[in-house]
Amino acid sequence: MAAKKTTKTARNEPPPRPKMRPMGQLAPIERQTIEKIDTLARSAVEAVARGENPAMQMKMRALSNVSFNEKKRIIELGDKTQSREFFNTSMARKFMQTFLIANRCKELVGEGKTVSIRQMYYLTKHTLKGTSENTFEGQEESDPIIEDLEVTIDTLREELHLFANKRGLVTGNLVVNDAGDEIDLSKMGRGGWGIPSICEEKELKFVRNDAKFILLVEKQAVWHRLNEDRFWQKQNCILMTSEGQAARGVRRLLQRLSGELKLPVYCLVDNDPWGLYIYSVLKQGSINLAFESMRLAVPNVRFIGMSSLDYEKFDLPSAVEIKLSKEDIQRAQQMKKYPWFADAKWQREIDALLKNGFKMEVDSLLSKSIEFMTEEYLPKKLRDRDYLT
Amino acid sequence: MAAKKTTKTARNEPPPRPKMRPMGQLAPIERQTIEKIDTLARSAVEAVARGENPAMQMKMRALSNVSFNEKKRIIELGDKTQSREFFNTSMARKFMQTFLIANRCKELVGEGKTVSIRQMYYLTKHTLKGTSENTFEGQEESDPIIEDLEVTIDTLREELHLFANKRGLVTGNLVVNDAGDEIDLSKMGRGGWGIPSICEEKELKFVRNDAKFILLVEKQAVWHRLNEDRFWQKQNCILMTSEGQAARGVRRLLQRLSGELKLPVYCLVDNDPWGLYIYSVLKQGSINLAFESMRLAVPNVRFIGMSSLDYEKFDLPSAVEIKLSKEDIQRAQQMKKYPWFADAKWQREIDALLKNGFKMEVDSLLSKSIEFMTEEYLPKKLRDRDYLT
Amino acid sequence: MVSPDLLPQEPKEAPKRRATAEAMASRQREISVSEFFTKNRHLLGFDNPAKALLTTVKEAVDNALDACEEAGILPEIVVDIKEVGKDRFKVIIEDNGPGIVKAQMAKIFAKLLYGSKFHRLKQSRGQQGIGISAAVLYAQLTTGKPAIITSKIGKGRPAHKIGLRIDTKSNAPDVTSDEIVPWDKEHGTRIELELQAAYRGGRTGVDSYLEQTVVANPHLGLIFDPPKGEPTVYPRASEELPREAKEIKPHPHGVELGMLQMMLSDAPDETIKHVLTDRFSRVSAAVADEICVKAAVGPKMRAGDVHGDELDRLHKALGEVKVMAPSADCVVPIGEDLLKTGLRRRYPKAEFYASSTRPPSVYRGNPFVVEVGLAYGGDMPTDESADVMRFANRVPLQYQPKACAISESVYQTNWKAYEVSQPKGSLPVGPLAVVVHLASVWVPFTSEAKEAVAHYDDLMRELRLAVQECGRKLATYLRAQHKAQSEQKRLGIFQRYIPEVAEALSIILERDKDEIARQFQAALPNFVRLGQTTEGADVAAEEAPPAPSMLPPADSAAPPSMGEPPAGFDNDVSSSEIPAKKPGKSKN
Amino acid sequence: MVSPDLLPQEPKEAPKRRATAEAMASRQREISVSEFFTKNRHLLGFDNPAKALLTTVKEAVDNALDACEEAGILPEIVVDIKEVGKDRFKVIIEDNGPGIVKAQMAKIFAKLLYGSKFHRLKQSRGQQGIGISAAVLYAQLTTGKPAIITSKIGKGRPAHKIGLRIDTKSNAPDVTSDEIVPWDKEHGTRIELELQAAYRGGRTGVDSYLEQTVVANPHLGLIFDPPKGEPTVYPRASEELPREAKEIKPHPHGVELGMLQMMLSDAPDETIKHVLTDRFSRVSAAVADEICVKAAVGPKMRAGDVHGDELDRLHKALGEVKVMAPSADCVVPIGEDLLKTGLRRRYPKAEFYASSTRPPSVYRGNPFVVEVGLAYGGDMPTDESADVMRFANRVPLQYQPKACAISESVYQTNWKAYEVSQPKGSLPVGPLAVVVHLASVWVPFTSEAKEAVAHYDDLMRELRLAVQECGRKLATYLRAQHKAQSEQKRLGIFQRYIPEVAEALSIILERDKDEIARQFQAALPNFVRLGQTTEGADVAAEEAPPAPSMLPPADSAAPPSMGEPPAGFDNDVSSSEIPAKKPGKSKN
Repeated sequence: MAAKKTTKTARNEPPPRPKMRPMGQLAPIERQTIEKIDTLARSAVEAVARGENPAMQMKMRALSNVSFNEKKRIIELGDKTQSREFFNTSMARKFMQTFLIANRCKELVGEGKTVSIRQMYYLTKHTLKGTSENTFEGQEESDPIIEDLEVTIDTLREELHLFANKRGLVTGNLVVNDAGDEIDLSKMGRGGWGIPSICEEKELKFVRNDAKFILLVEKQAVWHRLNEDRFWQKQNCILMTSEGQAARGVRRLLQRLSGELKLPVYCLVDNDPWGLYIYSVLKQGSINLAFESMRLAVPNVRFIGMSSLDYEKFDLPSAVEIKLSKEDIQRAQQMKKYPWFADAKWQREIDALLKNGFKMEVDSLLSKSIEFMTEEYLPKKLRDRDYLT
Repeated sequence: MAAKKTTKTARNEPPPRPKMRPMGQLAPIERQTIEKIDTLARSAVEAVARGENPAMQMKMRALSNVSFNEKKRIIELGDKTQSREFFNTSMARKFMQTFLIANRCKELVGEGKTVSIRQMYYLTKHTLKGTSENTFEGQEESDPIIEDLEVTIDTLREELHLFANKRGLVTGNLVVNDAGDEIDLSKMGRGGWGIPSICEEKELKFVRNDAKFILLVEKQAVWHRLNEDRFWQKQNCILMTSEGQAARGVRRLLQRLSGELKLPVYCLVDNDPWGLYIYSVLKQGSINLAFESMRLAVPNVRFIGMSSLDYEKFDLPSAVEIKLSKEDIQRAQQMKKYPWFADAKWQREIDALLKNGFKMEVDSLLSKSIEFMTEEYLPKKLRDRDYLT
Repeated sequence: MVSPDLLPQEPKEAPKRRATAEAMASRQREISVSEFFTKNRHLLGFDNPAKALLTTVKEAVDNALDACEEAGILPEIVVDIKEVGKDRFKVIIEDNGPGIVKAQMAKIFAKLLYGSKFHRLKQSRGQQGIGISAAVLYAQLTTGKPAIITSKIGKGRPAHKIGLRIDTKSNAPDVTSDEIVPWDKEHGTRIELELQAAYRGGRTGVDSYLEQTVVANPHLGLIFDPPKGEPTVYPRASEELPREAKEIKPHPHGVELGMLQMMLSDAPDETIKHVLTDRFSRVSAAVADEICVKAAVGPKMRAGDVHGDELDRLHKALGEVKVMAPSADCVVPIGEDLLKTGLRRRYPKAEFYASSTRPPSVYRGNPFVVEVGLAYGGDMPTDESADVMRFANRVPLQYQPKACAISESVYQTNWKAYEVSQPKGSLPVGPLAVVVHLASVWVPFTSEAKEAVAHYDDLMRELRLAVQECGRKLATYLRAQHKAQSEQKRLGIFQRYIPEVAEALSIILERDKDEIARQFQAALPNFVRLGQTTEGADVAAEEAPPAPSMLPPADSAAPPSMGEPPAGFDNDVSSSEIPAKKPGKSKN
Repeated sequence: MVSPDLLPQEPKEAPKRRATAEAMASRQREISVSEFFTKNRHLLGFDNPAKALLTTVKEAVDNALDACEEAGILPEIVVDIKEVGKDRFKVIIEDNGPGIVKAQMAKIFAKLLYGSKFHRLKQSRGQQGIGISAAVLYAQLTTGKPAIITSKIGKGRPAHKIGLRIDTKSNAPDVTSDEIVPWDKEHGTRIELELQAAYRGGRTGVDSYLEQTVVANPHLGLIFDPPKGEPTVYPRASEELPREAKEIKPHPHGVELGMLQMMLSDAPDETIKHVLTDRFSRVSAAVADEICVKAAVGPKMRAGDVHGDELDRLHKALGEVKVMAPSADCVVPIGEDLLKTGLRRRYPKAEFYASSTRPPSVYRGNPFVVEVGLAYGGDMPTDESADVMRFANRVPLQYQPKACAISESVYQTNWKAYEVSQPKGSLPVGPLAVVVHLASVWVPFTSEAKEAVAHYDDLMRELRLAVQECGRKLATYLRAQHKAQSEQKRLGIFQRYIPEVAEALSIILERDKDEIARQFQAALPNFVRLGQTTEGADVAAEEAPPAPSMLPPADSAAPPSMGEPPAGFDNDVSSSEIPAKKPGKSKN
């Protein structure tokens, strides 16, 4: 093994120069991103040429620099910045890593390719010459550097041509064009269209819309039930599932649909603190992606259920009850303190959960009957405008 | 709460009779399933009318009744059966549960609806009159009963109109018709079509195929990379991802594509014991779903990579290495003993993994270059017929 | 041995000599045993204020019990503890024992190393002749107060009340007051001490000591008046005094070399053979000859001439020769009935009591008896570990349960076989109290602090067998209980599920639900013995004796074979017997 | 008190009386202290064969050290242990002490409770006058062999060699042989014992005891010849005898009531005032008057008349009156230099040694001194917990480390502040040995088994301060080490990353890679002091004394403020400072 390793190390030649498309062929947003990277690099080279310590400024992503903007109703980063210098023992490695990533991102944009953040890790990982040290020792080292680059040059991850694993399906009365293919989301059978990781305008365009609203359900099985019952057809809507906590693609797509097509968005999650959390992240963003809330949050999303009050309202059988765990209770109590749940109607909702002492899954609506959710629960909620925001 | 509970219990009235479609409107397979359920029920009622102990026979799903069929090259159940009686204290509850599920399955088939196994749990859960005992105390109680029913009346879960969560995406030169919608899988943009949980002939039909083979990749990000590079177009194939261990829908779809369209299937997984396991389940089924191998296994699936030998063959940099964990090593050593890996070529493959002392992810092929996988690795492998079966 | 030459040379400049051997010799002097224990009171169980209180009560109560039993009197004891100041307690223990003759009173209570039990080989509670006078010493040391002793030896005799201090320099009693007082008691002794102490509850407290003492001494009537709260009265539960333990001579097995040497030098002019037959138990003339042959010493050799190798050989031969075990009448068990009586007194609300006394057995020449009692059910908590009480010669062992063979015999027993739940390797959990008593002239403790019994094979076997015997009695009782309930339960199960099954079948088959339910009800009597009531199951639970041949091998910790499960229970091959090995990451 | 009437009535049929009080009185007899300890040898540290061996060696070595120091002789001791049979060992300890005059030899070694140290208040190792004769008794009991003692008190004087046994019935020596032998030693004593024992290694073994003794006694030359393997020679590391400890009188604070009572009754005809000034230390006439006023007793009262409440009040007043602490010359620390010398002997390959001796302090009237030494680096394991040695009056404490205030002072110290890693709440981990010595006339042990030191505030504070003082010395040394290495390391980091950065930048900007790299290299000297070599960092690590005012508050367990980090280190706000609260189920 040892002998083999040596051979391998010698192989780590610098990668070939990227096959860039000519700048003219690039979309404006792509040109912008490349220019931002170039500027960052140029400023480093110029500083060092003057004998100065090359440095880059970036907004701090620490909890202390995150706050809820009451006016915009999103969670966003504050103005505190930090400096990353090369000639500083505790920063040199990260400085180096930032430019390895920046270099590869420029290449991706230039070539018009996208990779996952894990693939980016492999793209930039190699062994430093003459040492056993790697440029990155694990993806947990490269992921934060990607986020650093995003805040440093103020770009979205998607604009750097990076994606996280996608998740989520959509059907409904909408026709889109994605990467040149025209796709009629009302003709997706039972499978639905997989929501891409990157839902920027450049690739994904809305061709024709007949839907009046969007229904996002947390759970795939619930989506399946609704899709099978052609709920989107009967109610004339777009039906999405986030399959759990919403991935960036789902969030961005929702934001665009809500903004560009002026469609109201309804969200159906389990009646538990986790469901409230999923709704909350959709609505005002999350603490650790605070720097991207502007591009991901959907502040006017409506919480249609399941509400703790539904138990009485819909006369649900006791078989739907799942006892709250100690953790659930703690979590709900924490949530009561969140500024975005300060409103009396939200306080009443969370108090009802705690008072019930149990949580409920959307699936449990089936204990009334197979069609109950499709034919009674949702239509009544929509008719009565029975939702929270 | 106590007062409320009492009210709730009183509400547990028997559900309304199902709105069955007339038998004439049912597909033959649906009629068959309903007849099987009726026969099971009838035999119980007749036995008890004679004063006998009503009983049902089912194949044992215990490990001791599972074996590898060398000829068919699948894992299958043996012939040992067990009897489930009503008048037996330790079986009465399960006997009761089996008929609760059977009843609801007949309803689903009759109405032409499908539900998830969790939804089935809620459909059949209620509190026994005058007690605090529920018909099912948790999904862990209802899931095995569903499997019991499958083996008892020899049906597939899908034929009972039950689905597990779906997973998996597909694109490529294939047109299908699903639930009446015609879907061109070569026009899916970057999103792909979500593979339904249930891929039986009744719902999903193959309309037109131009592809020459199927490539199934374990990882979604790899599928994305290949889809973005239009690999399926260049190579004229169908491109699928199982997003991890393959769900039933993916397995059934693969089996049908392979059988009905006579297409070879290639499988690309990470180079580690888990990857081998994913391949192995695709190929000959798993121990705990042994009773369904006939309908799910794809015995002629080809293992195209990543092979431990690829490290030398493709001159990969050392940065791709991830040290094998103790668990990996134990697992690989176990796998060497599986009868379906007894062949010398498989032994060599697993030995190479152990000798390397490291595993590799498919993503790590990007450390050569972004396009390496699309333009060099896979084309060369396909050209050289460099695969294992 | 290495020569000291290896050490470096003497330093050039030797340090100044300070004291000479002569000067140092002049400072040597004798130390009295009281002075010694004053400085080292922890050696006698007075480590800290809490333990000091326990030790004081224990010494007095054990002495009172021993005295009563020796005199053949059913003991009645009053223990009274009053808090008289910060960290100060007055302890009064009064018994109805034979009393102490005036001339001995001072020495017994105020001279360390004085007593009647030290030189005898006999099962008794006290041994040392030091405990109670150590308590007097401790009281004096911490409060300066003399002990007050009152004693009367019979009807019409005077009751003497004396104040006592110990002159520590001479280890002699100092009588500070002496009077005759009226006492309506026929006979008895009362001791009052004032000491610095702390009153604590829990396993190692005075309450626990007394509660347990009452279990192992059903013939004891006890009143306990604690510092706070109401007095507890334990009326006598048995009118029967324990049989008097016989005093025995040392047994040849297990005698130490130094002991043998002393026995020989005590009778220097006798022959070896005579010493062996006269001063050991179970050594006949023939056995003595055999010993001498093995040791290659002449049987007529003068005992006083045995030294060096001869002594070694003689010691070795004594350990190897085959001799009968000593007579078991030196050991006095509590007995099965009285053990249950004791348990009833401690756990009056339990629903079941059982006990087992094993036949006498021998460990290294020492006869011993193990007995086990248990109480089950009633108001005992169902979700806590069983209460285990350990006794050696009727004295509770309160410390070091983890290191003790007795505890081990309880948690090594497979209680699941006796229908009691038990976490792996732990005590059983349930409404259960277990008493284990080991009676022996010589109890093998792990350390000589006498807190835990050592793990010797012979002993462990008997302990295990006794626990198992008692466990089986419990199992028989519990199974009879279960069986009586089981037919009723079977009926309940079927009746609960019939409506559900009937409804499902009726919907599937589109037939009348009530008709199907009726058919199920009609079939029911074919499978449940409805006629048999559950009340008749009268099992004399405590009586079911297993044939001795059914005992499991002593060395095996495995549960005894319990035979077939009782009729009326079904065996089902679990239909959800899925292999444990699941594929991992994803579950469909 | 509850009346015994509450007890049930006497049974109709009273049990047969067995023995009367008179009969029982006739069996009472005195027990000799030797008989008592024969039966209860665990009380003296002879619980089991392994501990018996340790106790035997310890008693002999401690006695030899005390005798040498009292006589002003630099001790040379040979310890020789031979295995002479199954579980049988011969133990020989020979010293060069002052010897013992012939007349005292027998009593010192073969009479329990006889000695010179018991009645004195003076810092010494032995105290009881019982240890060595207990060893003789144990040897005799287990092997029957007499002890052989050889002693010579000076040049030209005869060396007496006697065989000794103890007559346990009378606790008197029995001389079995007596001869004059040639001995080339000028003076000294040698004891040979044969006993049943077990030889064990580890923390509580003889090896460990001797290794530690050598650390705390640098003036001791020791040869240890173990049963197996080569002898170990510890040459004397210091030619300096410890200062002789002064004997003191009891201090008024902390005297027990019983002790006071005895002191008064020892001089019944003197006045209270006279007893106070004459028999206590630091009690002047004025202080004595103050005590009497506080106690409301006349200073001229006869000591013999003080009883009851007066005694109580006097005792209380003694504890409350303000008096000077006793003179510190009764306490003899090892001293900073000698402590390091001792450590060097035990850990000759360590790279750094430090020590701190605190000034004397007072606990409940008892002066004490804490000192701490440490050795770091070299061949000590880097991934194990530090070796902690605890000493009280130069005697190693080998049992109960967890319960000991000394261990606690070590693990409560924040060693991370001193550049040594430390798992939370544990001992530091690294190539480190820590010695803590507590010297006092009266060491407050947790139990009187003298195994662990109690957690008193005054003591804990001094212990912590001493450990911290020593820790800071280590930190200063380690930081100097780190600093010397750091500039070199900085340079290495930058040079390693420049090619990578240059390549990335060159591709992004499509410029020449080598040119960019050259510019980085050119800028490098502006940020690294390349000229400064790492060798010059000569820090006298052991000398850096913190100003006393910098000490952290004694009660705080927080690390001392260490000031700013050394120059050359950068502080970075971690750029990956993501909040710990992650959203849970899914991660994008």
